[in-house]
Amino acid sequence: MVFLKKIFLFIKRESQIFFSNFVDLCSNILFFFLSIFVFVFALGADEQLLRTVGLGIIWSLLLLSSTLSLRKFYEEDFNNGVITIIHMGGMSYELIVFFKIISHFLFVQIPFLASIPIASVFFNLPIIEVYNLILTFIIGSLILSCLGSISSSMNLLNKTNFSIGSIIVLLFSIPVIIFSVGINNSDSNFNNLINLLIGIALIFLGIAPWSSAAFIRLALRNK
Amino acid sequence: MVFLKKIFLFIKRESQIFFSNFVDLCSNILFFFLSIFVFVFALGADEQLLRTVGLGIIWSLLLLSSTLSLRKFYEEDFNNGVITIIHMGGMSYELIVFFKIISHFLFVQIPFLASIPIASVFFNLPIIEVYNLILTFIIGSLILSCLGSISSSMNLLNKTNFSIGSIIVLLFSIPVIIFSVGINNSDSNFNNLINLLIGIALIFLGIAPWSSAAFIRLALRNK
Amino acid sequence: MLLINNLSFYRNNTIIFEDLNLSLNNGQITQIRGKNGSGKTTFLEVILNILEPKNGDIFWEGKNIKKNIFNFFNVTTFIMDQNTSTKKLTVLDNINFWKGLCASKLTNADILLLLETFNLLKYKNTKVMYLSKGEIKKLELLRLILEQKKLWILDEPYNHLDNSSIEILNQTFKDHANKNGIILFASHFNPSINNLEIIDFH
Amino acid sequence: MLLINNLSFYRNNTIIFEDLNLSLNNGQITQIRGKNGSGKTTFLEVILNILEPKNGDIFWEGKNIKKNIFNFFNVTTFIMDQNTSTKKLTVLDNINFWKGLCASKLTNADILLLLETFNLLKYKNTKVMYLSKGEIKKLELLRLILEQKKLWILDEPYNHLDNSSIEILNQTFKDHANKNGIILFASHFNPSINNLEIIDFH
Amino acid sequence: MMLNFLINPNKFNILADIIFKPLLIIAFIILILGLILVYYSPLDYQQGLTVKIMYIHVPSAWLALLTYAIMTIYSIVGLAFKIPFSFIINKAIAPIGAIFTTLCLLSGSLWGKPMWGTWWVWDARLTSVAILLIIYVIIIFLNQTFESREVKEKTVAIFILIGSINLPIIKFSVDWWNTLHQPASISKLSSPSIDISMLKPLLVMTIAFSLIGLIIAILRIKAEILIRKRDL
Ligand code: HEM
Ligand SMILES: Nc1ncnc2c1ncn2[C@@H]1O[C@H](COP(=O)(O)OP(=O)(O)OP(=O)(O)O)[C@@H](O)[C@H]1O
Ligand SMILES: Nc1ncnc2c1ncn2[C@@H]1O[C@H](COP(=O)(O)OP(=O)(O)OP(=O)(O)O)[C@@H](O)[C@H]1O
Ligand SMILES: [Mg+2]
Ligand SMILES: [Mg+2]
Repeated sequence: MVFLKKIFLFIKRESQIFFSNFVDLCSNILFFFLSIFVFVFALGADEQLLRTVGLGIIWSLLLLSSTLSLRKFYEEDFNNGVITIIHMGGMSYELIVFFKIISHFLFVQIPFLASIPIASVFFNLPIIEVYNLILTFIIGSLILSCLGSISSSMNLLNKTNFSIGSIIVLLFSIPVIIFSVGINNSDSNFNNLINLLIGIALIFLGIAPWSSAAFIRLALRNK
Repeated sequence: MVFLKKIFLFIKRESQIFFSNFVDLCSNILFFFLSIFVFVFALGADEQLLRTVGLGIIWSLLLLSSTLSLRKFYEEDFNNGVITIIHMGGMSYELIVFFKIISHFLFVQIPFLASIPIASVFFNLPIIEVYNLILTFIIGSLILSCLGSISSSMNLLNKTNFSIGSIIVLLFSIPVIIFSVGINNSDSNFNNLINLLIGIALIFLGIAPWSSAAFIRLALRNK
Repeated sequence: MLLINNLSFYRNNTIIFEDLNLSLNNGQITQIRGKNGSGKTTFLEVILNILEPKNGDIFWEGKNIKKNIFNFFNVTTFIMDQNTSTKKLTVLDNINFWKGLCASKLTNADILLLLETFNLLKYKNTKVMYLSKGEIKKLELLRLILEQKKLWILDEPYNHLDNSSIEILNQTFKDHANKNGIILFASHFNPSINNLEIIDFH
Repeated sequence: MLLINNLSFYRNNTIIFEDLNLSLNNGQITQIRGKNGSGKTTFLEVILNILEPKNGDIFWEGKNIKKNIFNFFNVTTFIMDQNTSTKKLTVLDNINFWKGLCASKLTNADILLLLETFNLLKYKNTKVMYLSKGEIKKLELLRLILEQKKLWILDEPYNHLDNSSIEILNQTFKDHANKNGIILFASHFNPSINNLEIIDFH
Repeated sequence: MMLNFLINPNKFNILADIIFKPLLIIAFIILILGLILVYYSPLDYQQGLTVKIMYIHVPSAWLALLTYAIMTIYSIVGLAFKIPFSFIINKAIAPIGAIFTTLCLLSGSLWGKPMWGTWWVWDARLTSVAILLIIYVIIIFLNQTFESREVKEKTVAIFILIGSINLPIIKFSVDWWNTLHQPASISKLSSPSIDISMLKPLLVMTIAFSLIGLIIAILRIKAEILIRKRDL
């Protein structure tokens, strides 16, 4: 019971930080839309072309926009020692990471869902693709949150700008992208791919807490 | 003389920070290449399609990758008071911002140039487009550095996550993208567009120091 | 009782301290003094298992703390030189978070009284980022009383505090020691506490 | 001579200080004391024009500093409670940067000597992020001597310092006062300096 | 000074109290008049009934631009001469501009469906208007974000100034790029190339829209003044 209460408290604090400024939530979404604009202009406004590349662009931009919000996953809590305090309160680093991921998923990724249908209008995507997009994004964004956790905990290790974290997110998200976009190919098996995505998500939900916790421990030791 | 020496020192310090970890420099470029991969996978590897969208993608990804490096433009120097010290050393905030922009341009943007030809190979771009890309990127990245300065100084103001800065960068880089990509349209006037780009760069070189300095002053006052 | 046995720590092959033996009994207040860079902060972090000692062991109530580190954490409050309060949340939000984290039994009235004694009551709904350095430090020190643990480990607790707060802190230390608590802190300050044991880092 | 005339400052409509008058003569060392949150840091920042006063004026050698703020900065060293050293650069890199910024005339030998007295010589090629808190503070205080300005303004200079460094700092203050320098600092510490003027913030 | 009410909240309040009721009546009359004129205006031989969207589209487009222009001027005034009233006005009228921009976008895409066959094309005019909307939204956000009033007001003012680069782009985008969108035919300085029978209702509607905007603006500015007085 006490333990559950601690977890609840942790998530509550996360939500307080996220919601302490509602505008924060919107900014990522705004960023996403603007980057769509950028792409459309860069590609030229050929309607046929846009429809072909639309899904790919939306997915990759969802990815890039959430990389932006990932950078500060642990930074602040790490720098001012809150992570140590929470740990000493009785949560192992693995658990902290796990709930950090869950709250990131809830408070940052899920709000993105709302923006997907609107974005699809810009590209005149067919309704079935939009539906697939939303479905894959729910699973994919969980994977992204895991990757984000790994990457930003890795970024704690060096006090320089080196954004190795973002690079890792990109690297590992390539398969996610392939499967998620591939789901719309008529000749691919929908259920198989969804199962594959869920599988990847589960794997990362296992790997992320373990590896992030290891990185955090290392970082604490070399602060 | 003393004044010139101070400026030289300032730029030297910037370069020391940038080069203190050479890997830093490479990471942005790596990020750029990886995001190209992401896009290629998201779009599917249809060669004809890739050639059509190549230029646009390269430009927009250059833009997004440099947004990543822009976030810490002033943050550290501001948080530990170095900006105040430099200011008290006799440089107005406007000058500090100006040279910050210049050094960002020199140490972060210029190295990107090297990656452009390589990236073009991925998309089989014709040589004339690569040439245009490099030319427009030199001017465009100066504009991006200015935008980055504005945005990150704005980010100093609120202690929340709201990444209004990145949004501003994207917002104002849309015209840059339009002109830079438009230069390859056969029916557009090359010289006109280049002049327009240079014009925008000059406008922002004027606006950025003024507005960034105003933001920094405001931020100091409300730290 | 905290027992430290032959503790050594090296950082990048340079020795920070070596073969350190120390025992802290119940009701004892111990101050670590020493020159800058002599390894006081490092020592505290080693005790708390944030840094790993090269060799040596630490025993709490006769048990090696490594066996079950959470049992040890369960009786320990650590106040670092940093401020662990979340800058974007208000004073009360922070307190409630800490309170929940250690399952503290203090009532709200107690907490308001605590804030009152530390002169922080008027800031209870202010975000921490708008407080002065000393006020943030005092908020941090509230955790000592909030968490109701037996072992207190503090790094430079006297920094930033004004005279009356120093008085209050001293009194808090003494009260805790009278209740059989154990206090270990590193500081350059010379507090007026009787029976203060002083360890000198070379 | 620094003259402060009827200075008032408000933060979000709450008064921090009001109608403050003060004059600092050459050779005078002044300490600001006061409770936490009484506005000491704020006061120093107002003097340095980082914060804008609601009303009142500050005169340096008879001239309003607002007229030409850089003339005033030219004679002032400000050491904040923060550490302005760049964490990613080495101690010597930092020193060289500061030296250039204030066009200091100290030779390299002088600087090595300085580092020696502050016990920092062995770290001269270490990145600042690997130093202990007190060592970083001492590095920061080096700026006092490096910049060779007349007016020194410091916020909590004694925090983190060990006893011998406090001695050195006191000596430095006295030497500077003897050379007609002016020192204004905010601290809760009680340094052993004769002729110390103390201003109490209510 | 006659125009003091433009920079002095007290004078503004006095004047606003005097003119508010008459303004309300006049706006109502002109709006009715405009609607009648629109009803009897001729149909376009190509566009049919949909041409009547123009009487909403064009006034709201103009007012969206006008509102931003006013905000730009007030930002300059506010930053250069430190006149707080300009910040009050900026804050008050930003949502009005946002509403007009939204109206312009909505009516435009409603019009676009029958005319061009899609709701949305990536044409320079349309996109720059969408960017205008985003800028308005950011301004409204910014007004909500900061806790310190000084920071808020100055940031918004500086941001408005930077964003004003967008205005000429909107205005001249149809000349600079060959686009789907109608080039200027009414607002051409020399001689409007539109039939007088369509020009008349359009102008009347524009006046009606401006008056409605003005009325909302007065209400909002008065509320802002009150809020600011309470804070002080
Ligand atoms: C979402 C889509 C649209 C947007 C954002 C938009 C935006 C604008 C703007 C900003 C103006 C004012 C420009 C100025 O004063 O020079 C304007 C004027 C005008 N628009 Fe649109 N428009 C849209 C769609 C359309 C469509 C579909 C039509 C009809 C085919 C149309 C016809 C006009 C006309 C006739 C004018 C008046 C031009 C003049 O004489 O100045 N617009 N529009
Ligand atoms: N950025 C800020 N925004 C709003 N209020 C602030 C801010 N910084 C400080 N304050 C408030 O202003 C008052 C004075 O703060 P200041 O930092 O000057 O105190 P101080 O005398 O230096 O205290 P200390 O001894 O704790 O350092 C405090 O009540 C504090 O809460
Ligand atoms: N992250 C680090 N990496 C490498 N060396 C470090 C690191 N942190 C501290 N050191 C070195 O370890 C030694 C001990 O540092 P520590 O912080 O424990 O000193 P301290 O006794 O707390 O000093 P102070 O009184 O200044 O706080 C110092 O010589 C310091 O240079
Ligand atoms: Mg220490
Ligand atoms: Mg202070």
